[in-house]
Amino acid sequence: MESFLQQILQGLKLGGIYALIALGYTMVYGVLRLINFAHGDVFMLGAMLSIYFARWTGFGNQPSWLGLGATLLFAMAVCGAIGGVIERVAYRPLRNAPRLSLLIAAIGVSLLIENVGQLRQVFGPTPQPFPALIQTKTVAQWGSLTVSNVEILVLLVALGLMAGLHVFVHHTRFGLAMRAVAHDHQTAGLMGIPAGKVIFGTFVLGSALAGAAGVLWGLSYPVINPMTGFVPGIKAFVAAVLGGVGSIPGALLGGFLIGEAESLTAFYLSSTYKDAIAFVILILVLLARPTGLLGRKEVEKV
Amino acid sequence: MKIKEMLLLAAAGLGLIGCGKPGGDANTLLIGEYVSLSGNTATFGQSMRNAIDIAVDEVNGGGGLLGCQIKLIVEDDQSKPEQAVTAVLKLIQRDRVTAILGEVTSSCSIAAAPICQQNRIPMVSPSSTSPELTRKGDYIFRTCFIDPFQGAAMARFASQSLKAKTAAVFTDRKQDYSVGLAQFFKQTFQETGGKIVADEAYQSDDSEFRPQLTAIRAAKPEVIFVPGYYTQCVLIAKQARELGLTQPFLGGDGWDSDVTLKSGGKAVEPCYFSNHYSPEDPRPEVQAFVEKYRKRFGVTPDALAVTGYDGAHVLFDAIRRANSTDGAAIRDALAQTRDFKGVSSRITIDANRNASKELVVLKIEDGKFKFVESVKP
Amino acid sequence: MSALLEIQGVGMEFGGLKAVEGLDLEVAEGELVGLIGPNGAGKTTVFNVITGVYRPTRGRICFAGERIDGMAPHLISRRGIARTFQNIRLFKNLSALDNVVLGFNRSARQDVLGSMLLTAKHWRRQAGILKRSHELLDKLGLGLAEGRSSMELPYGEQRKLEIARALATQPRLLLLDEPAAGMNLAEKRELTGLIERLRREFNLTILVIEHDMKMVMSICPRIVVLDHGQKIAGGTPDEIQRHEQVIEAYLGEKAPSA
Amino acid sequence: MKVFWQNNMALLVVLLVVAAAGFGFQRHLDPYYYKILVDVGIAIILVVSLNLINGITGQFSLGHAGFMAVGAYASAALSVLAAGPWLNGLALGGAQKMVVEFVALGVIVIVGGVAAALAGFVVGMPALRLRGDYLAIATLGFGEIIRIVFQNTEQLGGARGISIPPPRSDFTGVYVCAVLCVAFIWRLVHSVKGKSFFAIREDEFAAATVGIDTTKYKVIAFVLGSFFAGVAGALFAHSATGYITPAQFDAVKSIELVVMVVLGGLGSISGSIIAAAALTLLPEILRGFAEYRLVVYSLLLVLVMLTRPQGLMGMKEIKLPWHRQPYQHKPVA
Repeated sequence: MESFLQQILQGLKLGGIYALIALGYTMVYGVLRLINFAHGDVFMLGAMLSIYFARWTGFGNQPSWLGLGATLLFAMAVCGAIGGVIERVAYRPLRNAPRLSLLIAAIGVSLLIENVGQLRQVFGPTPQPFPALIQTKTVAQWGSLTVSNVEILVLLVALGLMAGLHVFVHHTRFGLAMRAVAHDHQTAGLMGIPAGKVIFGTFVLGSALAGAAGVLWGLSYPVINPMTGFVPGIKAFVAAVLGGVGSIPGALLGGFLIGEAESLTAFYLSSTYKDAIAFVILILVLLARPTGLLGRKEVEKV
Repeated sequence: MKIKEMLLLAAAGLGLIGCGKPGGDANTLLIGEYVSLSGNTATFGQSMRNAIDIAVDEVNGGGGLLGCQIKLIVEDDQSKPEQAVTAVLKLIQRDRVTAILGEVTSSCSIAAAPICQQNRIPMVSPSSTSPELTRKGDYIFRTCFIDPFQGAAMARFASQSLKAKTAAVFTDRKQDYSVGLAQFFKQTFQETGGKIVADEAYQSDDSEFRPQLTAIRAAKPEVIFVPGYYTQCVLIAKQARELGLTQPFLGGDGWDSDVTLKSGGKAVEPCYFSNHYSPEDPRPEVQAFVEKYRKRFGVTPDALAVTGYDGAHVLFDAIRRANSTDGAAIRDALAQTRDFKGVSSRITIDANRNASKELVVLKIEDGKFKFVESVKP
Repeated sequence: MSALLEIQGVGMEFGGLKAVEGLDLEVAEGELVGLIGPNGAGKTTVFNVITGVYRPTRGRICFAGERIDGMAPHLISRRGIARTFQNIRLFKNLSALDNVVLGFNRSARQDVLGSMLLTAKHWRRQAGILKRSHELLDKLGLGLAEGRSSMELPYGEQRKLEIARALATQPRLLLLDEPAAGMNLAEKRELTGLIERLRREFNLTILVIEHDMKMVMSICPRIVVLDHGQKIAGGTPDEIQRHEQVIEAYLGEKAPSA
Repeated sequence: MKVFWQNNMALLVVLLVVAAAGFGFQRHLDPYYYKILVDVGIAIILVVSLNLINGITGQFSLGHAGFMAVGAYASAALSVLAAGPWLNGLALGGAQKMVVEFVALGVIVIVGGVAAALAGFVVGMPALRLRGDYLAIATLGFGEIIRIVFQNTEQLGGARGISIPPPRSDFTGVYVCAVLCVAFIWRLVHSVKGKSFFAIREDEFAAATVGIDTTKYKVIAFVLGSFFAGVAGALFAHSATGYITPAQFDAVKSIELVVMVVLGGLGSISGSIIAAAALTLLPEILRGFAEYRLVVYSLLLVLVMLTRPQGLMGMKEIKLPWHRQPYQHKPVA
């Protein structure tokens, strides 16, 4: 029972980070129908640049809440800016191009970030330690079940940001515009909503969340290299699709499900086939619900 | 019309590749190096490349080799075996190198080895530990020990020095290196009367290891053998300590890196791992190299740097003894390498073209790698 | 001899919304029937149910004595029902000829291997289909357009091409969904003539949805009126024009454009 | 019969030219260029076959490397267990050896293709119910599952990879397969019935209402695409080095192939050929940039997409002058 709870807890933490990354995928997908492959790399930049920030400001040497907060804000700001630049430079010119061309541009940007990052003059390929912005402590223990403050923190920050996003999307003018654009590009345009600005804003917002996820990732898995973004990026993408791409609660659900699936299969079924089993589950879910768990069924207009 | 354009394009493409001038002039000796400068194992490739750069500078500073300056030509293989083949073909066919150094990972080395063999160009891999490699032919050498030796040595260390009766094994199923070490560790450990109580696995790209570690915790092993690369080992150690696992870790040379100490902190203690050398070793050649490397690159050389450095020097030494740039002559000289004084240890090339050399067991303690014992081949 | 198409008590619901309710409709072989009604009356849904896009929530549909409700669209097409779409759905990046060739798909019973090896048999079949496609295009006056991609064609020709594609499947029953939408008067007149001609030449039974009342009244001997998913009237143009409920239904929306 | 020969004459001539060129290249071409040419050939098979699925039929598959892996491992198993020892036992020499090895390679390649086609069928039947990005994720998943299974199959070497005995896939072997792959897929999709593949991409529903069994065609595209992926895998496994590991067939490889398809132009077979060649050659051409090589590569990729969003060829094809047209359009007046 304790092991079971332990796995659930791990799954929640991992799932929370996946969900934060998946939100960026799903929001961008909503407004642009684009799988933004570079999203995982923006996430990596969030973690990587935080290392340099903490080193430069000295927050890395002395664990403090201030340092953590400042780093988190820094990562969100910087990643938001990066996301905005990527949208302007690489995606906007392709607004009316076929969807798959946009996808390839995204893959190109992703490769570019990874390859530039691996240069000796930039980050270099060697993994870098993520500073201990807060001291890891066990805050609760029941038998063999341990809960650390990092786990609680990651979960709280992830949930907090998601709640914030929810409020933002449902109670601000920008959020309304975002939903309108996601619902129907052209009609939104006709109603005087500046689709271009909304898409730009969505990128900034999604990338900022990826930046935050990067910091949380760094706190939990404190070794970062330029390739760090690829696998969590793919997993979050899978989570977004599983939940129903385009749906914000779906990204949340998908993120937690992938986290739990990984955690529980590794423990109960087989660590050798863990990823294979996770994918089998995913495929079975998709076959039962071909548009993801909370995805809107697109009714064919005839 | 369109076809003409296409052909022109293709011709231009091939012409561009054709720019490289084959061969070197009379005063340079061309040595090829293929290594992963990009892709998943770039961090390992970088270490090897750095160290080989030092070795080449040393030789060139000391008057060169056979009266020539060594010119090193480095090609990237993106950590992909099929690209390693292309890189080696380019080195041999376009650049006409005399001999080849590389690769870090066994899969890339094994893929490229037949090319060297066919072209009768000696190849020295500094750090590919899969037994398969040197079976590819008599031009293929390595200057590191192989998986069976390392795995078995750690198993014996566990049962004899640590008196462990039970062990858990945590393997990286995606890495041939890790799978190889795990297999020989398990075999030897069981032969010496030990018991493997947990056998778990992960993949190189993973970051979350707690589920498997929880399973290992339940099996209550006395030691945990983690034959992976430092990129994951650090995370594994940290998460294990968080889960309250206090057992010592055992590992292979993949643990050796500044990253392990910097990122691992207290979590990686105690850990015993097999390695090629100890940075504490007072021998002057060790200290000279460590200092040179630190000065130039700012970090302590890791296992791949040391093996890279030794591999390069073993090759240069063989060329000197062969007194020729002929492939067969260098091959024979390489095969006759006896008691070469390397940084790692004395290196002797055995009949199977593998290095017979000492292995050291290091312990991580107080943020440092401490020498524990050495194991003779 | 029973009717070619029999619709009995068909209902179609989308999550509580009743698009079509308890519809009965019979179309006899050789008939030309008009289906009219205000926007949102469920006319296109009827077409979708007949062609297998949706499986009706209740009721049954028989075609030539065989039940077809719930059958896959391509199987229904092969039994002899073809259609056009309200918003033209041609294969945009394919040439006009290819669009028609695809209609002949069913008759080309060749295998994958034959086309890869270009066997003589395959080559002959292919030539046969091409010949018939050329002829069909000529018949609809599209002969000169065949090499152009269908999205480059003028609007009126796209409409005709869609009909040509439907005819290529050699249907017994043709469903036309607002064939005159967006056409000018001259084009409409031409279309009217074309429908009449094709009906005779191909021995067709036709069910047509059309908003242009004048046109419907002039070509359809029998008209069925739908409103809110239910059939509210049926009869000759004269009867329909006088039917109170019909006038009411249309006044609720807008006066019929006649 | 006469028509059959007329139709296939050009193809036969091309195959003979390929064989002759292969013979010549093996003796006189720099092995480095030779290897790159062979790589290009394998890439052509992979990209053209993926284009059949992704570009022509419009089904977004991200699992092509998985089917390549099935072909590679099935052929490897055959070679290691049966073909290799048998050829070794024959102890042939000279021309005889060449012919026997060529035939053996043919058999091995077909086995690889059939194994992958079977896998494609098993995967395709359920997965093709999914659309768009959902299908992409499902195929990505299948690809990864296949890789993980091979990674854990010790009999096939597991993560440590497997060495494969001759026969070797040389220029002739690879290009015979590439020419046949291109010819077959071209003929299929440009035949009367094969237009159905394009129709499904353009408008799946309209296609069904003109009587096209869309499921059947999607499965045919998937199975045939997988078959050629398997052929490419078998050729890859038997290339000069004769050594494969499961890690070579990961998701990154699948993504690489999708990039080539889109870059060439969705639906354009000649575009796929150009893109396969260009993106295989590019990293070699860029060797002069040393460690900046892949930076330049990814930069070029983004720039090409920005300047040519339709891909290099869009939907257009380069038609060979001697191409025998099954289609005769009347000239536009």
